[in-house]
Amino acid sequence: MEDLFNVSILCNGKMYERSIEPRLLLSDFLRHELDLTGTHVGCEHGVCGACTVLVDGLPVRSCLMFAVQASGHEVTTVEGLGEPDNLHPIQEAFWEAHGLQCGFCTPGFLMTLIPFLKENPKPTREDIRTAISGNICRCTGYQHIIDAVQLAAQKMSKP
Amino acid sequence: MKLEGEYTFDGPREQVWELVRDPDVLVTALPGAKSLEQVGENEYEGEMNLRVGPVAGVFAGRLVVSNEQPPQSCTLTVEGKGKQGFVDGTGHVNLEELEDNKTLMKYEGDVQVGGKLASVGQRLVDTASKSIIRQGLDTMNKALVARVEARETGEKVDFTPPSESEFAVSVAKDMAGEALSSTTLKWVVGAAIVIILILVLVLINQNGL
Amino acid sequence: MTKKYLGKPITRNEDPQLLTGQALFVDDVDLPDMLHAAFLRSDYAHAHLKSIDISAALEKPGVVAVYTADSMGDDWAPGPPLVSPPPTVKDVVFNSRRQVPLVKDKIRHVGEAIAVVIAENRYIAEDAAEDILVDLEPLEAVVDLEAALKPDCILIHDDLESNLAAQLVQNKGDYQAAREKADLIIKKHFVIERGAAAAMENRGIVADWDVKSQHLTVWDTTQAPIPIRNGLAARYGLSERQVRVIAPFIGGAFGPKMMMFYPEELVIPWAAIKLGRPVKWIEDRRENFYATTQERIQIHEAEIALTSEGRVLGISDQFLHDTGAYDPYGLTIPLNTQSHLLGVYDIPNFTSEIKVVFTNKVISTPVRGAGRPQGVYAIERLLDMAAKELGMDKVEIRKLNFIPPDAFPYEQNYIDQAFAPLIFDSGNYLPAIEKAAELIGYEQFLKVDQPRYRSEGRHVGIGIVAFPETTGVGPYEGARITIEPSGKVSVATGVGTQGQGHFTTFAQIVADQVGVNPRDVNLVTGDTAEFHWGTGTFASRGAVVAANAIHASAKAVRKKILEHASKHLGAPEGELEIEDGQVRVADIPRMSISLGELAELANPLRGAVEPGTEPGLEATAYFGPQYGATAFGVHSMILEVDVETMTVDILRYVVVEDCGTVLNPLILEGQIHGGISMGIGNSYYEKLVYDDNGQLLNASLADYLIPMATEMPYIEIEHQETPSPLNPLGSKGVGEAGAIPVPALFAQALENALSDYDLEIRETPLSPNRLYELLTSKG
Amino acid sequence: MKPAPFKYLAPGTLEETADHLDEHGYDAKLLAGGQSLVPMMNFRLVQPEVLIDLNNIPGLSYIRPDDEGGVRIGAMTRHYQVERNSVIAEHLPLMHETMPHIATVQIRSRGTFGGSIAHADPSAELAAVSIALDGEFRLQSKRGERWVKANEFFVGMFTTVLEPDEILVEARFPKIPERTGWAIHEVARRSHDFAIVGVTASLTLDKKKNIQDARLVYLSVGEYPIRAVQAEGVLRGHEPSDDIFAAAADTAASRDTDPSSDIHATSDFRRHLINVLTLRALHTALERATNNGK
Repeated sequence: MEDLFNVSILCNGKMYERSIEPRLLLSDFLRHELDLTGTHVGCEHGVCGACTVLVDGLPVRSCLMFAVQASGHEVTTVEGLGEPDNLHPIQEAFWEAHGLQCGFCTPGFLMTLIPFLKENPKPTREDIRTAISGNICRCTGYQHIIDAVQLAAQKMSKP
Repeated sequence: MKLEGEYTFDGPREQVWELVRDPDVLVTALPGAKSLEQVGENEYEGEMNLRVGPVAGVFAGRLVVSNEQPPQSCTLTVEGKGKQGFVDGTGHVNLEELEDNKTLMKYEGDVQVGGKLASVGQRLVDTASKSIIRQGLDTMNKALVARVEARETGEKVDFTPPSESEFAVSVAKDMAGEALSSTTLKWVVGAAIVIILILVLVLINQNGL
Repeated sequence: MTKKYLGKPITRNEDPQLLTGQALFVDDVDLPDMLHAAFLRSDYAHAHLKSIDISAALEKPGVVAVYTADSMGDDWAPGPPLVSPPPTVKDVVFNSRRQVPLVKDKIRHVGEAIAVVIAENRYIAEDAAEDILVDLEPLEAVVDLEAALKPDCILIHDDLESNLAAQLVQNKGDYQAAREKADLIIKKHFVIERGAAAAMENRGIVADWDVKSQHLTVWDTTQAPIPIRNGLAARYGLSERQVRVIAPFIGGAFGPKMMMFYPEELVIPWAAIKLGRPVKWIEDRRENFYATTQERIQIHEAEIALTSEGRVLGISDQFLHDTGAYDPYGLTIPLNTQSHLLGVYDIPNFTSEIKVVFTNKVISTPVRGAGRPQGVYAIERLLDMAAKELGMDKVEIRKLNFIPPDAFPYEQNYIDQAFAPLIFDSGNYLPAIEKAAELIGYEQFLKVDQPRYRSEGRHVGIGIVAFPETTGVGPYEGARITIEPSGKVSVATGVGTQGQGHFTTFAQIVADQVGVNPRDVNLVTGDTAEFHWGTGTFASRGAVVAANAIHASAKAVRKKILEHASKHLGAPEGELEIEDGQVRVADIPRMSISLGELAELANPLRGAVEPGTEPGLEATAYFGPQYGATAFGVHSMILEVDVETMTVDILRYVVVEDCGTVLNPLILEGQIHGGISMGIGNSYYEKLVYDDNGQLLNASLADYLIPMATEMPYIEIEHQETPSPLNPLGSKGVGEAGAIPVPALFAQALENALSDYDLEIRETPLSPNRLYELLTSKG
Repeated sequence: MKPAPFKYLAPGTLEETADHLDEHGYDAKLLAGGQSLVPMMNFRLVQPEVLIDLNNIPGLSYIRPDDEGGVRIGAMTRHYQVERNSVIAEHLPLMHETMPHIATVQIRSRGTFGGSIAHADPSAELAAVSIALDGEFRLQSKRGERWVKANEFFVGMFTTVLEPDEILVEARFPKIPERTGWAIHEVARRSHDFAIVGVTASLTLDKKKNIQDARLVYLSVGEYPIRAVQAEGVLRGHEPSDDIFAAAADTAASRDTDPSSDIHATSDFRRHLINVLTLRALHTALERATNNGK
C-alpha cells in the first residue's frame, strides 16, 4: 500500500480528519470517505462539470484534484447549501423553474452558480449561458436552468 | 494508418545487411530498448520503454520477419503491447544499391493503433512514428559508418548510442519539423512509444545472407 | 370528474431530494465490506482469444479474485434474447447472436470484457487489470457496412455464412405500379448517423448475496428492473422471490440503459454469489463509449414517386443498419425507421427492405428516437428535393400530402417495432404546420427578412418539417395504490424512472381520483419487491402505458372509497365528494370521514367482515394498449451560417407539439427541450469516429461533442391536444419527440441559408469541416 | 479511470523542489494546477513514479508591474487571478482578452500560468500569447537560473527546453509600445473547447500610421505555437491596407504554417481558417492601434 497522508479538511463547516492515499481523487474522497454522495462523477477528465465543488469559495472540478491537496482548505459541496425543508434560494428557483430532470448534473450546476451569482447579481440570459458552459446537462436542454438562475437572482436580490 | 519513407545509408548494401544481422546494433537503434532476443526461426522479442512529453510506457514487442529475399527485401510484422494500448504493423522493406557506395532503403507499411493510444492519441502517433523511424535509422547509419571506417582503418571504432532522454528530445525536435496539429484531446500526449517497434529493420536469421 | 391537478404545471415531488444531494444513485450504495470490480476490456476489435494469464493480477495486495470466462464454468452462457424476431412477416431472415458475460474464444468489438478483477477498491482493481496478460491473434476488423456484406468479407460469427444479421421486406400497396404512373421520380443515397446517449451517469451495478436469507439484491442503472430480475432468477436457479432488482434514482438513460443483458449484469451478480460479499461495478466515461450500446449508421437508397402537382404516390427505401457485434435487440431500430419512412403523409404505395449488418463495433440498440429520426430524415429530405424540383413551397407540398383528419385510425398495412400492425390512432396535422409557420413568420421571412439578410451578405435560412412519433407501445404496465391509515397514499409501479418526473405526473393522476394533494402521494418505481409485474421505461411509453395503469388503479380505489364511505356515512355514493383527504356528503360538510380513518375501518383488527370483501383501500390494475399511440409535431428554425468559419448560430426555434392529453405542461416542455438538445447534437456536433480497424477515435467528452448551454437556441413551444382514443387519459408519449425531426430540419434550413451555393445535403451529422468540404468540392 | 499509484512530495520551498527534481529527474512530474496532467493520469496515459506538488510553495503567485512598465507573473498564479487583474487589463490587454477563452470557469480556478506554459500544449492560448507579447520565462534548478525567450521555449509537441531538473518560476512581459493594437480570434466547436485554429495578433504603428512592428502567433496549427515570421515581414514597414493584410494572411496560411488533419478538421479547412482569422485579427488590431490601444 502507498504511504498514507493525514489530511484535515473543513467541509460544509465541519472538520474531517482522515489518513488517505495521495492518489485518492477529491471526488472519491468526498463521496466514499465522507459519504457526501451529493457530488456526482460523470467523466473524470474535467469536461462534464458534475463533480464541481467549491474549494475556498472557487468552483473546481473535484475529479481533477487529489484529496491531499484539499488539506487545510475549505470545501463546500451541495450538502452544504440547504436541506429538503430549508432550501437555498437557488435550490428553490431550480425547483420552481423545473431546472432539473434526472438531477445527476444538478449539484455541479448549483456549486458553479453560487460564486457566479455572488459576482454577477443581475446576470443576462447570455451571461448565464456562458457561466454554465462548463457543465453538461443531457436532459434539460438548459432552457429551464437559465430560467431558474434568473429566478434565483431575483430571489437573492430582495433584501 | 499508412506509413512510408526512404533513407539513404552511407555504406554498401552488403554492409547494411551485415549490420542489421547484429541484434546488438539493432537494439541501439531502438531507444529505450531493454532487450531484443531471438525466440524463433525469424522471430524476436524485446522490451521497449519510451517517452514523449509526459507520456512514457513500457512495451513488450514481438517481431516476425517473413518472405526474405536477401539482400533485397523482406516483410516485417510487429506487435507491441503496453498498458497504454497496442501498435501492430506490417512493413515491406526494400534495399537498392546506389553508386558511390550508398544504399537506398525504401519502407512502406500499415500501422494499427489501439487502446488508449487510439481513443485519445491517434494523430500524434502518426507523426511521432515518422520521426522515431528517422531517428532510429540515423542511429543505424552512425553505426554503419563506424563499422565501415573500422574495417578500412583496422582499429575498433566505438559507437555510443543516444541515451533515452537524448533520443526523446531529438524525436520531439524532429517531430517539430514535421508540422503536426495536436490531437484534439489536448492533454493526450504523444503515444510515439509504440511506433518504435515498426522501425526495426530487416532481420535475417543468423545463417541468412 | 374535476381535473384539479392533472394537466397543471405543478412542481415536482422528487426535486428537494435531488437538489440537496440526498437522492440515492447506484454509485451512492455503500454496503459493509463491499468489493469493487474493474474489467479488462479488449483493445482489439476482432481477434481470437488464445490465453489469459491472471497470475500477476492475483498477487497484487488488495485483489480478492480475478475471473475469466473459464472461471464461470457452466454459468457462462450468452445473454437471453431481448426481443424475438417478428413472426408475422413473410420470409424474414433473423440470425440472433447475443453478447457473452466474458469473452471465451473470440473478441468481436473494442471494449468487450475479457476478465474482471474484484478488489478492495476500484483503484487497486484497475492497477491489477493492467497486470493481466492476454495472448490473442488479431483478425481483420469489419467496420464498413457495405464491405461487411461482400462475399469475401471475414465473418464475425463463424457459424453464419455472411455478416447479415437480419433481412426483412415490408410492402404497402404496389410501389412498382405507382412508379410507372409517376410524373417525377427522385432517387437519393442518404448516409444517416446517430450517436451515443452519453447520459451524465454512466452505468453501474451493486450486487449483494445474503447467504443466510438466500436472497440476491441488485441495484442497477436499468430502465427495466423487472425483466432483469426475471432473467437473473432464471439464469442462477433462483425463484423470482429470491431476487430483488432496484433501479434507484438514475442519472438519465435515453435508451441504452434499457438494453439487457449487459455482460456486467450477468457477471457482477454471479461474482457476488460466488464470493458471498457485495460487489460494486461503476462504468467510467471511457468504458461508456466502448461497453454501453449506441446508435450508429444507416445507409439508405431512397426513392420518391410523385405526380406533377406534388402528390406522393409512393416511397421505396432499401437500407443497411449497423447492429454491431451482436443483435440482442432484434429489429427494433430498423422497424422504427420503416414506421416513419412515410412520415405524417397519406402515401398509398411503399416498399422497404431492411438489411441489418454485423460489424466489429459495440452493440447498437435504441437511443432517444430509436430509428425514428432516420425515417423522418429520409421522407422530409425527399419532400424538400421534390418541392425544389417542382418549384413548390416546402409547406405546401407537406400540406398537400398530409393524412387528412378524417382518415384516422390510419392503417399503414405493415408492422411496427412491436410486431403489431402500424396504425396511426389519431392526428391533426394541418393546424400544427399552420401554427408553426405563423409563429416563425414563415412568409415574412421568405419575402422580407431573407432578401434583407442577403443584401447584408448574411446567409440566414429557414426550415420547417413535420413528423409522427409512434409511442406508448405495449405490452403492458401495472400499478397498485393503497390508502394508508395515516392518510398517505402509496403507489407502486414496475417502470423505472430516469428524470421524466413520473413521481409527479403519476401523483397528479392519483390525486385527482382519491382527492389528496400530489405531495401526499408516495410513489415507488423500479423496485421489483414493490411491484412484481411490468416491462420498462422506453419508447416514450411512461405517460401512456404506466399512466393509464395508475389511472385504472386509482379509479378502482376511488370506487372502494365511495363504497366504504357510503356505508359508513349512510349516504348514497352519488352525493359524496372526496377532497383534501376527506370524504364529505355534498351539502352536509360536517358529515365526513378522513381517508385514513376509512382505511382503518376497511381493515379491522377485531370483528368480522362481510364474506368476499377485500381488506383495506387498495387496488391493483394493469393497462395494455391495443396498439401504439401516434404523437406528432412540427418544428421550425431560422439559422445563420458564417460562410467563412462554417459555424452555425440558431436564431429562432419554434415547436408545435401534439402528444394528446397533457399531464404536466412544465415537465412536457422539459422533455421537448432535452430532446431538441440531443437532436442538435445529432445534427452538427455529435459523431462517433471509428477508424478502419474498429477503433473509436473520440472516446472522451472532449472529442465527442455534446451541446452545452452556449450551443442551444431559445425554444418556443405551442401545444395542440389531439387525445388518443386508445386510452382513458387520451395521452401519448413525448420523451423522444424532441430528438426526432432536428437532423431533417437542420439540413433543410442549411440548404435554404446556402441556396446561392445550390447545396444538396444527403448526410447527417454535419460539422464545420464537413460543410467546408461540401461547399468547396462543389467549387 | 483512477490514477496509478505514485510517490507524493509536497515541498515547502523551491530549493526542496529542486533537490527532488535533481534526484528523480525524468521519473518525476511537477503538479501545478493539474488541469492538464490529472486527466492524463486518470486515463492512465501518464503514470509518473513521483509527483511533486508545487501548491505549498509560497511566493510563486503574484502579478506585479516592473519598473520598465512591463509585468511579472508568478508561475503558480491561477488563471482566474490573471483574468480579474487590473495590472494585466491595463498593461497587457491581449492577455486580458485571452483569459476567458481558456477552457471553463472551473478549470480557470485551478489552472496556473506556469503549468500551462510548461505543459506546452500546442492549443494553449497562453503559450501563443506569451510569444506575441515577447515574453520571457525564468527557469530555476539546483544549478542556478536562466531566462529563456518565449519564442525559443517551445520545441515540440508537449516538449520545451526545460531540463528534467528545472522549474519554471516566473514570466516577464515587456512594456507594450505606443500605438499598439491587439486581437485574439479562435474557432472552436463549442464555446470552451480547444480551438481548431486560433491566432493572436498585435500591430504597432509609427507616427505616420505605418506598420512599425507586427506579431502573428497561431495555436492549434502545429507542434507548438507557430509564429508567422514571413507574414510579419510582409506587414512591417507598410501602410495598413486590405491588400497588405490579405497578402500577410496568404503568407501565414501557405508558408508559415503547415497544419495537419485530425478528426475535427482537415488541413485544408485549417489553412482556410488561418487565412480568415488572420484578416479578422489584423483588422481588429489595426482599429485598436489607431485609437491607441483603447
